[in-house]
Amino acid sequence: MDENTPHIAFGCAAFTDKKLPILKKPEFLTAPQIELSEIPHLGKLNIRCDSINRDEVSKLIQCNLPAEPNYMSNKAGRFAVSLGPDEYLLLAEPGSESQLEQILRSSHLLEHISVVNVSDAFCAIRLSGIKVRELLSKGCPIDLHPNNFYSNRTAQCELALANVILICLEDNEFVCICRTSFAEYVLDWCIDAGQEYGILISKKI
Amino acid sequence: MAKSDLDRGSKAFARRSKRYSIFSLAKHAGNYHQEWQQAWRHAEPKTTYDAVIIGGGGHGLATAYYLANIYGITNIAVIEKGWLGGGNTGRNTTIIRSNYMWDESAAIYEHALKLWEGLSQDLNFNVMFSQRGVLTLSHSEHELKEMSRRVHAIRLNGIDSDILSPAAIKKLVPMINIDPNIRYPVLGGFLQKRAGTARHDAVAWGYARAADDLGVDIIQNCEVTGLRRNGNKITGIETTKGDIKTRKVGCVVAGHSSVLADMANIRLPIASRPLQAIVSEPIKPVLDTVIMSNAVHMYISQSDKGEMVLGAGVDKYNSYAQTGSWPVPEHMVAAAVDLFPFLSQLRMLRQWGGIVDTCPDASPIISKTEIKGLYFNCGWGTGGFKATPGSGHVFADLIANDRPNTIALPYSLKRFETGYLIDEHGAAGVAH
Amino acid sequence: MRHTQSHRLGTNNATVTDKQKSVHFRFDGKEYIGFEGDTLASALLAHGVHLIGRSFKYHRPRGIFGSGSEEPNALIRVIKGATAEPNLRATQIEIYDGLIAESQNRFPNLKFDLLSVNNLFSRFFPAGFYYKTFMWPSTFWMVYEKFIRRAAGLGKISKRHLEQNRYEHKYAHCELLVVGGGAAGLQAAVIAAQTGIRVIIADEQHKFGGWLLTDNNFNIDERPAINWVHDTVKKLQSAPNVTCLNRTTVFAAMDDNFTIMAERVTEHLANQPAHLPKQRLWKIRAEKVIMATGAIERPLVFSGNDLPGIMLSSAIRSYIKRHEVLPGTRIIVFTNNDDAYFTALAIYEAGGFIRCIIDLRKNPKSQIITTIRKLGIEIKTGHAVITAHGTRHIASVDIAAYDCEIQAPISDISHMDCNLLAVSGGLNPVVHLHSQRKGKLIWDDRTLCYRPNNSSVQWVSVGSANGTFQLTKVLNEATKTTSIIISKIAKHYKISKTEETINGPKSDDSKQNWAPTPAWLINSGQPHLSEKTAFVDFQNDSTAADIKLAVREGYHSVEHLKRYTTTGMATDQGKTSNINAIGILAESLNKSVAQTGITTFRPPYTPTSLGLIAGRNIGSLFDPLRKTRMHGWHQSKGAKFENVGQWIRAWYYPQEGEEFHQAVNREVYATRHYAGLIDASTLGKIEVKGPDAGEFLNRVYTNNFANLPIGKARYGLMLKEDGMVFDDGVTTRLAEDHFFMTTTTGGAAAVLAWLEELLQTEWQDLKVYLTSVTEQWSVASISGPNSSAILEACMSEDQNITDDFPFMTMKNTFIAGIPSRIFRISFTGEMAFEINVPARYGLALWSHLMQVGKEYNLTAYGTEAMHVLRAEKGFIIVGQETDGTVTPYDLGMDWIVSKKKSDFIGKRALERESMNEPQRKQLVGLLTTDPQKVIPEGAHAVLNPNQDTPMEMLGHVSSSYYSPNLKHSIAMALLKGGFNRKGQIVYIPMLNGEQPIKAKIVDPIFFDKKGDRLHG
Amino acid sequence: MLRIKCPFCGYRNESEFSCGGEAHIARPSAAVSDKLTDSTFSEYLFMRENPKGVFLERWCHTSGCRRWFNVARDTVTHQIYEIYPAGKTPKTTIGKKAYQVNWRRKSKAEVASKYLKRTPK
Repeated sequence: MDENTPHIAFGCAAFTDKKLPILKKPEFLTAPQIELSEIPHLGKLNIRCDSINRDEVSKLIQCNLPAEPNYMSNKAGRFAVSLGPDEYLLLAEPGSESQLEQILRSSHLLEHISVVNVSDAFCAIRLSGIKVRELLSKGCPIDLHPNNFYSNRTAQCELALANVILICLEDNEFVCICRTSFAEYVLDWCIDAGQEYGILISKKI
Repeated sequence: MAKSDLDRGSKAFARRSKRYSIFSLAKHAGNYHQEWQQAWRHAEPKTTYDAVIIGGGGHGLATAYYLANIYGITNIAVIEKGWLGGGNTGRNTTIIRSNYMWDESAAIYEHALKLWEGLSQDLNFNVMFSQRGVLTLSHSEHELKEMSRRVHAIRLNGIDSDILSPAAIKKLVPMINIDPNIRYPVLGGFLQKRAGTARHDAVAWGYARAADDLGVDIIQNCEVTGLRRNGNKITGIETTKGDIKTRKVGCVVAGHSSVLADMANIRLPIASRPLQAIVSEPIKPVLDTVIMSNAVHMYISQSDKGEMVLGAGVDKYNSYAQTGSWPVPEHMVAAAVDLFPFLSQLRMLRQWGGIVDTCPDASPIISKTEIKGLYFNCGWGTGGFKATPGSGHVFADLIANDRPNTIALPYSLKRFETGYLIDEHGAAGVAH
Repeated sequence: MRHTQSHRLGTNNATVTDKQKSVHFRFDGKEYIGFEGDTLASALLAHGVHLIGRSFKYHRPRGIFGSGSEEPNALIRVIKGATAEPNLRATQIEIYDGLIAESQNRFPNLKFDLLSVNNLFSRFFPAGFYYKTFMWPSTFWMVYEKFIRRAAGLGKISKRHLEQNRYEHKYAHCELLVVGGGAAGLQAAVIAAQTGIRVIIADEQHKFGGWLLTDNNFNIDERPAINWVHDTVKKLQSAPNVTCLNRTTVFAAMDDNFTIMAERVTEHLANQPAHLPKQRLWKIRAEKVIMATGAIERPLVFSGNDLPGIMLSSAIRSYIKRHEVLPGTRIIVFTNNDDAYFTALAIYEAGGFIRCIIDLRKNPKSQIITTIRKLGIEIKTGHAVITAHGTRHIASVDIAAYDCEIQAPISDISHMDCNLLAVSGGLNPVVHLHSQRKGKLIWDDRTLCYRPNNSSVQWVSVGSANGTFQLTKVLNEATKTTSIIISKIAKHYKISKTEETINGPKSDDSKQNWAPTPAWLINSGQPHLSEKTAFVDFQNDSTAADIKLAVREGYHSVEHLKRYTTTGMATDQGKTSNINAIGILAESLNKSVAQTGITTFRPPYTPTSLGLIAGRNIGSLFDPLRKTRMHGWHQSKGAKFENVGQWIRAWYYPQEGEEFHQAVNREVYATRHYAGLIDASTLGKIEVKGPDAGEFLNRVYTNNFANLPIGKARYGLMLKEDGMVFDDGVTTRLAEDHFFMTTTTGGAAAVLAWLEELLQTEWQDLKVYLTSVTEQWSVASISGPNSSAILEACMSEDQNITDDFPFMTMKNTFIAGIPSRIFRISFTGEMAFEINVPARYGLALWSHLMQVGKEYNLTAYGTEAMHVLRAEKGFIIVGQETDGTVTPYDLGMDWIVSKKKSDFIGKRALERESMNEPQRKQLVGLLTTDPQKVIPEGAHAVLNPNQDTPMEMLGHVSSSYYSPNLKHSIAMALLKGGFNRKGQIVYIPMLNGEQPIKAKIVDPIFFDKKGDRLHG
Repeated sequence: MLRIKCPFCGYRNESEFSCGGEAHIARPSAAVSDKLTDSTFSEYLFMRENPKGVFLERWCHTSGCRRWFNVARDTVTHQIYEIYPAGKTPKTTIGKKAYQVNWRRKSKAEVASKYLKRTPK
């Protein structure tokens, strides 16, 4: 049976009544300065393990679990985000999560670690464009200055009234991960806050 | 008991010359108001009193007044570390109501409300008790059920309360937004018509003036630095203006109860938290009722001066700073603008915070302590102002007779041992 | 053009107004012309319009008094479409084409205001008069109040108003925030900017420069000050590390330099671009803050000092220099300090005629005074204005020699006519932000003002905000202070150059001896006559007489004074009145001003838009609304929804023409007789993993979980430490060290937080990991006789689902090819299966089940039917049968409280005196004698319905429904000593006056007591 | 709005945190609390230190890493003197003093539960 793909958009069935793409921009602008889209079905694993097992787990998933807070390591399309002293979020290519889960579950480490598939519990939203930092700063209290929040920096923080995991890919490219049931809110908020700069909500990825 | 005593009215201002009235006003106008007497004497402490009340806020002054007026104990001092009514009395949002769910709460708040209804005349000081009604909104099916439970209990307790439909609410409060499609739509509400507001400063001043007339010494700018005890008995207090001998000490120091308890080495189940409020610039009347909403954590009324007065729940951490944290007013304003869109034309004039002493069960403590002659009246949380006369009266009764009357009994410190709590959390929400 | 700009100067060097561009606007219905850069005040003054409002209490005529946010009088209403903003200051509104402004608090019009009769009776309205009367008859206050309320209040709002504007919020971070763009602020910012740290500089006005825009005849580094301003601003604007914000008011300074400011982005424009906000709220976290907020001149207090045509000396100078408007022709200057002489000079240079300068000081000496003397302007030293006369505008003044020591006139009074009076009582540093941060203030007896003690490491005040008024000193102070601050944070921010510069640029400002003479109140011969027209707080009409009355009546504390007379409580928060009031209070108490003290300033510095504060957090963005993956389907089937916490859930699915109860009855009936399907996705779900998982659950649930076999599920009850029921749910053991916990929808977040708290703070020795998976799984729960048949029809392999699938176990399998976790548990008492699938398949699963279920009469049911179904079985709902005051014993659930376990949360509390007291409220069932009569939920039960109030209540009805299966109304209630009352009759009084409902207390299980139906 | 340094995430706004009230309240397990009088037990359950001055309290970075930690904060000035791990005692002089002067250090409930902590599960 197929996944109900039309309903995956931004993690929320209700979103289907919003027709994509959505473009909001001031007349004088020729092109929107912010683009927003979902990264559908991105594999997400919540990994709990203390520092002793970090290296072994890293080997098994072929991606280093970052030792430092607020950082992300990435290798071959896999991203490991640090969430806490003993907690990580592994982002992997769609579909690979169950296999990774198996690898870890079958490892002898299992009794010392916890690995939970949260692919459907969270929604990954990509934000790009020259005004992205401006947009985020309307609802995100952390210091987003390029000197503080640059490529591979991550933060768990507030975005307006939602809690999100913010990831900086490139200077003007971010990934915002939120609980699926908050995705519609985050989206509506971005559409409203983005009008000032011109924002395009697209399906393409 | 209590009520019948009270019905005899006030013994204050036997001498007509001191009474306030339209005539006295006219007479004094004749000589350019040069002859008005002091509202109360600026007394210096004597060495001995029959009883000392620590705390010159509404509750403390009321206690002194009733001790003098009903129990004939006039050799009393009220000790205030700053200026009269400088604590929560002068910082609250002046809401007065008695529509509480539990019997124990209904009893004390209704006792207070009955006293409010004659207070201006008792004190010969217009406290501007305005029975404009308090309307509490419901925004979900669950809240409607809670409301039904409360209203049934309130009515069977003999207290007025009516359930209103959204349409009826719109009629009563034309400026409210009852659009069913907003995030927290107004699904209904209940109204206590006898509830309302009063002029907070006037309450402190009125009680002070009346108590003073009955012989009570009111001592400002005098801080209590220690409590004197002989074994298990209170023998006096130490202050910045010298020591005072007394056998009975009543502590009514909202915002500092734990500090005083520490002096007596007593434990209280209290956390002192900031409670914030804001007012807008004054405008011509647009809102004649007090509106409260627990779901969105906001309440609003319009003062006689024309200011819109807004408040919310307490801040989340202990503080004695009398300032609050910005997210609270920001949220309360958003909630208010959502329910009353016209507000977005207005501007915030003042933001401030008070210190409220909160109990685990959101109900106050009116209690003897293990130390004979030491009494505490505290823990009113966000709901103290409305109780002022009732609290003052039952506390006076406790101090005079050294035993709690039926209204005060449930509010003993003991309840935190036995577990007979009066949990107003579920029932009260924003407990103003 | 009917209205000529009679008072506009011919010259062309205004520092703000641009005479090339004219602007049309309306005030009180009349058309006027001004220039770009004008404020409404300067533009009206250009036409000789002074009278602009009526006062709060006595409705006295009032004119423009100041030139900025200190303005107490010129409050007006600006109308834009359906919006009307009351109480805006004419001195701050920039005019634009089509601006429509109205005066306030007058009826029928400004020139003739009916309520000005109050003025005649002012004698009967002294401070606090309302405390002394309106008390008889006792019930009449509400009547009096109606009139008092109507008379009070300033502006009117538009009741048709619907917000059209956008308001933005923005977080910002910087190493240095400079508040104020005057000489001190600009210099501080420029010094800091060189080091490369992030600097934000904000100024309230639309042009940077502060008082240099007015005192532009000074030189800085041998160039006109104004050029220095232009160059400095250019430098700052071109620096990448500096954010320059004009039209931006810093209104709140809070803990750890969290500083909030309001930027007026487009409200000064005739047509606002749709994509831009009207205002933007900046929430700044600054490492350090420099408060260069300047100073405000205070008036002198004498009889009639509130007449239109009497203005602050500094304001007049500003109108001349910034807008080239000279608001009078025959001018008198009244001062106790040097600053007013610069106004005199400005007036002279503008070709104005100065009748004379009246200086309270006996024989003041300074360069500027000499200059003025040389110009042949008459100076009367040791003199005072005793009274000002005029009806709607100042016409003349009484002057006499005056002795500030004995505070009395010492000569006969002479009369002098004029149409403009400039008053100057000294300067008040703007210490509001410092005071908001709980910074202490020091009274300076030489400069007669309160200034900050500057003892904080987080912020510092410089320039006139710090009581430093001489320009060269100001520039030096700003330079030195800034470089010190930077050197302090240098290490942390790897700052390049940090040598301490001591001296700023030189200026030729000649305000050497800044020492005003104290004169808080100018006494006439007969104080009782003069003092009641000697105004201290103009807006609230509080006078010297009011203050003295307050003192007489014992309101000695400065806070009592403020509250009794309302001095300083108006919309200007006493910017011009506070210090004069304190001065008069101090004199009446024979204390020094320092001893008298000062009230603390509260945010905001100036009134701040509520629309701005709300920002975009209103409407649908007020609070996130959480929906399940099946929400779309529910919607398409016309479901009605209810909010449960942040979630929105299907409540019931009305069919064509069905009422609420009909729909619910149908859903309940169908579920019992065929099958029903409910969306249970919102239930909280937590993965509990780790070697100590079993032990952990043992400690948080009242019953035993350590011994739960793998693959089995168990219902658990959670208490808080006080023994009260906190949450419940079914938890299943997936592996030795792995559990899957479910919680209530409303409790999910609280439970996870509580469990994490215990693990991290209380039981750090336990090896357990918790992960919320609430949204990972979509849940469809199917119950009823046909449920197993429907499932089988969905299963690929053809097998009987009920085989080897006993009650309270779980299975991993595929349904319609979807990987599923199926739990055989039941909240309805029917055979039921809770199907969990990865959320992405949620809707697919649901649609498929409904599709296949058609021929089995599968009916979708909502939360209401679910409530009825569980009530028929006597199952509790946490939050409905419980309210934080209910123990497991009260619910009759002793069976779930383990006696064996050594410990669990709440165990000890359950043993307290009150917990086993027989008169506690206990859960029972109620059957109404009239089976059709449904008791309203929340109603209370009594034994005797005819007793008087307050009634003896047994307790309340927690759940009540009509059971279509029993054809009988059923209810649950929590009643005092309920367990021992089974069989008793109780009465439930109605609110609507109907007869009390009669009911019998019974066991709360109404349907299938044995529970056979679970097994089909 | 306080600025709190989360031991893991670094400086964040107070709004991202929740406050858990008084720190260092040892929980007497039933084994111990059974022996405690209701009165002594209520010291654990309800009685709270509420100082006007330095307060040792628990905070959780709710909107971030969800980790609990302890803070020594002045309830009058809001100045934060020390941030230290949950389950540990303060290191700074100010923090240590606040820890020692707390009446709870003499409370039967705490003494008893301290004893239990050492006994094996």
